[in-house]
Amino acid sequence: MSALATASISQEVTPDLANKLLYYMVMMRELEDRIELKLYRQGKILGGCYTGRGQEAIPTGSAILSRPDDYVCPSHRDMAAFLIRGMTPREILAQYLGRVSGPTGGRDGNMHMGCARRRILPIISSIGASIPVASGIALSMKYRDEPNIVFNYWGDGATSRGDWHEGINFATVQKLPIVYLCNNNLFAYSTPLDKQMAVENVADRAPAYNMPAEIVDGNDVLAVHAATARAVKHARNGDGPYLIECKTFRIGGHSAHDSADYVPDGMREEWSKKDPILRLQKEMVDREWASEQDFKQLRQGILDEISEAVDWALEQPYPDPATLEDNVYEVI
Amino acid sequence: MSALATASISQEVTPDLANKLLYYMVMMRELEDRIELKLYRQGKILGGCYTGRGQEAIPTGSAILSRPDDYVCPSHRDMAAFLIRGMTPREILAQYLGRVSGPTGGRDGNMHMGCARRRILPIISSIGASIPVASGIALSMKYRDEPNIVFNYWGDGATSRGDWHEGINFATVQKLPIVYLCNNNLFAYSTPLDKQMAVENVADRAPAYNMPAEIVDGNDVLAVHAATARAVKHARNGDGPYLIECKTFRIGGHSAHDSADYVPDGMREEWSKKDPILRLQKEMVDREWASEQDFKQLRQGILDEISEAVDWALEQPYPDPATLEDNVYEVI
Amino acid sequence: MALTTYLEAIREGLLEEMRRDESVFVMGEDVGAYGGAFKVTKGFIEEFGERRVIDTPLSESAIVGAGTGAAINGLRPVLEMQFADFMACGFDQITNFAAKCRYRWGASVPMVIRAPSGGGIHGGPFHSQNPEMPYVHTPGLKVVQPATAYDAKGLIKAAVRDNDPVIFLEHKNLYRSIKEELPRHDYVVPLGLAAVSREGTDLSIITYGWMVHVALKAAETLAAENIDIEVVDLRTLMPLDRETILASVKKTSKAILLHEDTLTGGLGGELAGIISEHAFEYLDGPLVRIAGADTPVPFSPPLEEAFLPNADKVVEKARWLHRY
Amino acid sequence: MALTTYLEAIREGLLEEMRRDESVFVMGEDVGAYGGAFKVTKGFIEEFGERRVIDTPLSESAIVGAGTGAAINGLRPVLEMQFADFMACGFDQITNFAAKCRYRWGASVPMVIRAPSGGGIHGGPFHSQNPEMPYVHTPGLKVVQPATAYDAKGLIKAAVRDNDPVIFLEHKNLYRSIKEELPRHDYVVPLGLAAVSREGTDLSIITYGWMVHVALKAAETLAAENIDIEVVDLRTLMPLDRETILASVKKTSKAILLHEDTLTGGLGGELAGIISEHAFEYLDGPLVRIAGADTPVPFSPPLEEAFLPNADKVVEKARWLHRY
Ligand SMILES: Cc1ncc(C[n+]2csc(CCOP(=O)(O)OP(=O)(O)O)c2C)c(N)n1
Ligand SMILES: Cc1ncc(C[n+]2csc(CCOP(=O)(O)OP(=O)(O)O)c2C)c(N)n1
Ligand SMILES: [Mg+2]
Ligand SMILES: [Mg+2]
Repeated sequence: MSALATASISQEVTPDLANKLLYYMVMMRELEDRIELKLYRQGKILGGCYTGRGQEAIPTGSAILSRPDDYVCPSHRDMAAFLIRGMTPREILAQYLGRVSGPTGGRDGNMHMGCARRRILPIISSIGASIPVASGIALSMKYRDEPNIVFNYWGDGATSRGDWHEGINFATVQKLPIVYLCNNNLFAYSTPLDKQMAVENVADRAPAYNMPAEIVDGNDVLAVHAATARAVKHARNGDGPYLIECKTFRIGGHSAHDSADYVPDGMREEWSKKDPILRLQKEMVDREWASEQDFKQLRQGILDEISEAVDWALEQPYPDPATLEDNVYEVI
Repeated sequence: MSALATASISQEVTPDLANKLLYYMVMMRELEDRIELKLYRQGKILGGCYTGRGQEAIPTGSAILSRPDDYVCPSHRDMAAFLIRGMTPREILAQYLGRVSGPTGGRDGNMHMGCARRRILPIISSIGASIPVASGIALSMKYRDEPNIVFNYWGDGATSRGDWHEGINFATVQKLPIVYLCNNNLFAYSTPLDKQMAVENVADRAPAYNMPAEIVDGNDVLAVHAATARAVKHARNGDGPYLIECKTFRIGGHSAHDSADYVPDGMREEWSKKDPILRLQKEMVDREWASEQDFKQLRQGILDEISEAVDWALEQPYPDPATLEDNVYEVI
Repeated sequence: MALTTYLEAIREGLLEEMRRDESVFVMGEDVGAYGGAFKVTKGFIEEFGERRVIDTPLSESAIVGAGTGAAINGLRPVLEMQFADFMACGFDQITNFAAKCRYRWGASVPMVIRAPSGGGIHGGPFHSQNPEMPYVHTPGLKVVQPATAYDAKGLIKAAVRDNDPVIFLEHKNLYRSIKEELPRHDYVVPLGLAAVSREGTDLSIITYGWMVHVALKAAETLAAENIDIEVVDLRTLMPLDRETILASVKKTSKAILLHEDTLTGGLGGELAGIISEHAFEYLDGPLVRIAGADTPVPFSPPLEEAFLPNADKVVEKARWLHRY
Repeated sequence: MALTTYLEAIREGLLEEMRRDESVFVMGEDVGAYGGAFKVTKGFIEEFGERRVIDTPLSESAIVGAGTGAAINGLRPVLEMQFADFMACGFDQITNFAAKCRYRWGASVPMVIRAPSGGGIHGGPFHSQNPEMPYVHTPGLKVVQPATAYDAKGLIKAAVRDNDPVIFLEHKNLYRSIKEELPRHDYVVPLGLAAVSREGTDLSIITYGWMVHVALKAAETLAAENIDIEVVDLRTLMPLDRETILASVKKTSKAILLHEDTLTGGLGGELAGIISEHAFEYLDGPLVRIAGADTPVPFSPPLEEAFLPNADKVVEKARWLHRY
């Protein structure tokens, strides 16, 4: 299934679009579940392990609108963005398993992946650092007078970094073609929003840069999609950056080892009811575009795809230690 | 003349207050003129040389409201703040001349001075760096439950630094007692405002932090004074930071060697008409509080004071090179 | 009696200092209810409240800058960087401001920046680095890295009491992997003093942090071959304890300079500079540096293993140098 | 023929590269109408327009981050830091992102960060520093500092054409104080090659930047005393030209490692590490480091003079080492 072919998508929701969105959300969910709840717990995945459980609507509803020549700069909650840009479950699993066949060839781990060919910026671990970089990518597009744009994803915590401010200020002064997707999941690790900022919404910061912004229900993939379509139009039109704040919640812990005891009682349960996948499915059923049976089938197909990919990835070789010092420089 | 004694000043403008404000503005003007137009040009002052010509109203109208236990964190345009906090022309000249009797003992030069005893933060050359530091000073006041506040000065250019954002975000989240004084002189070195930010006013950024802000005519010392009084009340009351944006213009170049050819034709002339010293004098004459003769006398007294201070400073010894490695650490 | 881990030792040291001195407080990302990413400040907020245990926004530069401001004005902040790698985000505040306060205007900055550093935990390029050198190289800063639980507690207490800014590097790989019985009484380990972790006569290995344990392991292997290794644990990287370093090299006449940090521009060079200038006449062989490879720290286990120094690599070089 | 200053040489090199390659552009604070704080890009905006000569907000981290982003996507940015001291504000972007791109995901970052560095101009603690070491110590970065106008032009052109991030340190004190006749043809000075600025047989001084001139001056004084000094100008600090360094030391058997940057953790240590490991058998005397004092760079002339290495200090140590 090639998502990028849908880039010139109409803004209307069609059964076809809904199916695509559902596919990527379910793939993200199941892939991350396999990674965190199976492979990580089995000790097959080492180091950190982050998922975007409950936030699948954000990367899905937005990245689906990217064109092949656009650039996507995801955060560590945006697995679907990688998938939509063409990164395969095989490659992603190889990355998590530290195999040579992953997008970083085992040099980096977990979500810290990217791919130049598919125009995916690898995640920069220093939170907020992608924002100036996204500005530079957008600058290069403007420099060459290309119609391309950048999708830049980050969380509520990232907004506190100096880089966030510098990057957005630079982009707004230069009127660069960027769509910002904020996943405001109310926490940065254990830090709740009111210890992160004195305003209620990240979008409240947009006027400080003379940048349009809107707030959407981040668990409603169709709402994210519609807002992104508006933002893309704005950015591609040369009108500068546009911010979409997606209100959501991180259903899992910050990472696999975090039990998230700091989350107030009932909050997870409350938000679990707003599951973006169930929500889209309900919408599809209501519109009579699909049935529970279809969803089961879809899920089963995805589980099979993942199982096959896991088998493949587990057979991939580790990088050869003799290559340790390769590619630090082009020539030295 | 002790400015800090006036710290419990009423907000009403009295002849006494007007005289004090005038004194500091004229002292700043004449002292900086002596430094830049005489000593620097004579080659007696080495390195950089910055002045706040035309911006005297900002540090004067505000710092005059500081109490002895408040902390003042000036920028390189705020000579009057140093004077008001009790730093003498002698010491300041010794600083510029690299003598041991200056506040940094010759270790640092020009406006990069400060004084722990008088609670003046020395200027940190990295523009914007004082903002997180001011937060920390304010935090220590809140920590000890003291009624003191911090006055933090910076320019329009500083607002682009990540530190500016991080510092203000920290202060607003923690509701720290800080009065921010922005001197928006429309340029940062040669960079005009529209290449610095996509908004018209620095104050447009305050809502992004849920911080009150007002814009004042930065060339009107009484307006600066009145706004600062409101801000001080707010901060001392425990209501958190408050921003005053002072619109002004840098009459000189960025530093002594800059002829500022990039300033659009007529702009300097236009702003010169708004000279804050002449403006206060006119107000005082209108109110029949003083005459031209008084102003001449005041200026002459100041010139004498400066001449005496220059003579004194020129006779001060340079630091002993044998002390080079002293005081890098307390003990090592 | 109970054994205390390296992590617990730091925690206890901090707790004791906070109880002793009301001006000590901790600040950083997730240090409050969560107790810090590695749980070093677990339980602190319950004992000291939000006033003395401050959860900050995700802003390393603000944390360092505000810490410095508070220190200037009489407090003793202990700042936590979630990973040492992200100290880079507060680099200007640390090196251009905090480090220079005393020199420029005589202001004390009694501040500690705690930072979990080092590899061996599959953290990859952003969670494994050893960032000591820029700070060792900045006049005005002190830099510490304990290798044992005893030193971890004694050094954190000394760092908190010191009146200069101290970068306190905690090795993540030691946090829970080593423990020992600690004295019950209040003790400090003074900054600036190295320790001889193992006495020997044939060859000195000068090192710090995790690598002390690697050196000791190598020394055991070599002891079986009748090569008698002395291991010097620097403990404080700035100021270096030249006396102990030079005394060891003058005794053994051969030295391996070992660190996990990358080779080029690492501390091994500084040690070589000191030794080759001040113990030249005593040297019976080249100064041998063993260090992390000159690459980012890779994630995948075979690569990370190849990146890191280990006992085998040390043994091999030590044999060569001993034969020299 | 006209003489070209060090500053003009950089300017000409940049101009030529911008004319040659449409993907090269400059970006930084005040680089446009103003032509940069030191006027290196004077006239550029008139020739290339705002598209290729970008005045940025006062945001070093954004400048570096955006530069890296543009480089990843096919451009060749040349970034100006107004003073090298403020590179510290973009430290995370440089060391944690730009440096690691090729290693992590094979992306080229053909970017140059130009930074006026060094003292001797009464700039004080914030406008005089020599910040090379953290970058020398970061795998993935190259670091360059020319000492002559010829090299300044040849190296900036090589740096612009290089496909890795290059930190290009320009010595402020050389900008207008040295000049020479330059070739008319297009030439580059390859990165990674040192130059022997003066051949000699008795003692090597290994140095770079302004200190090359200090070494040459000392060498002249010493020549009158029949001490024949070889001066090696490193030109590129990362990667170091080990071959030229070791060849010189093997020839003269004695070496002074000289730099303006502060001593502890400075490049002298790295050089000592290389030499004491790889030329041990050739050494007839201690490796002597001469460097800036371990203090912030002070402003007042007598202090700054005491801080800086100079020819007298070099002569004195060289005499001692020669007698050794
Ligand atoms: C500069 C920096 N500081 C700290 C960290 C450690 N860290 C990783 S993710 C994270 C929280 C991020 O919060 P947010 O931006 O809201 O994203 P979320 O994880 O909630 O999606 C922290 C503190 C980091 N990666 N980078
Ligand atoms: C981080 C940093 N970058 C660059 C500089 C060089 N510099 C000194 S003052 C200045 C302009 C400051 O502008 P603004 O904040 O508006 O203050 P103004 O001088 O106009 O009062 C610049 C770019 C610096 N000191 N620090
Ligand atoms: Mg979040
Ligand atoms: Mg300004």
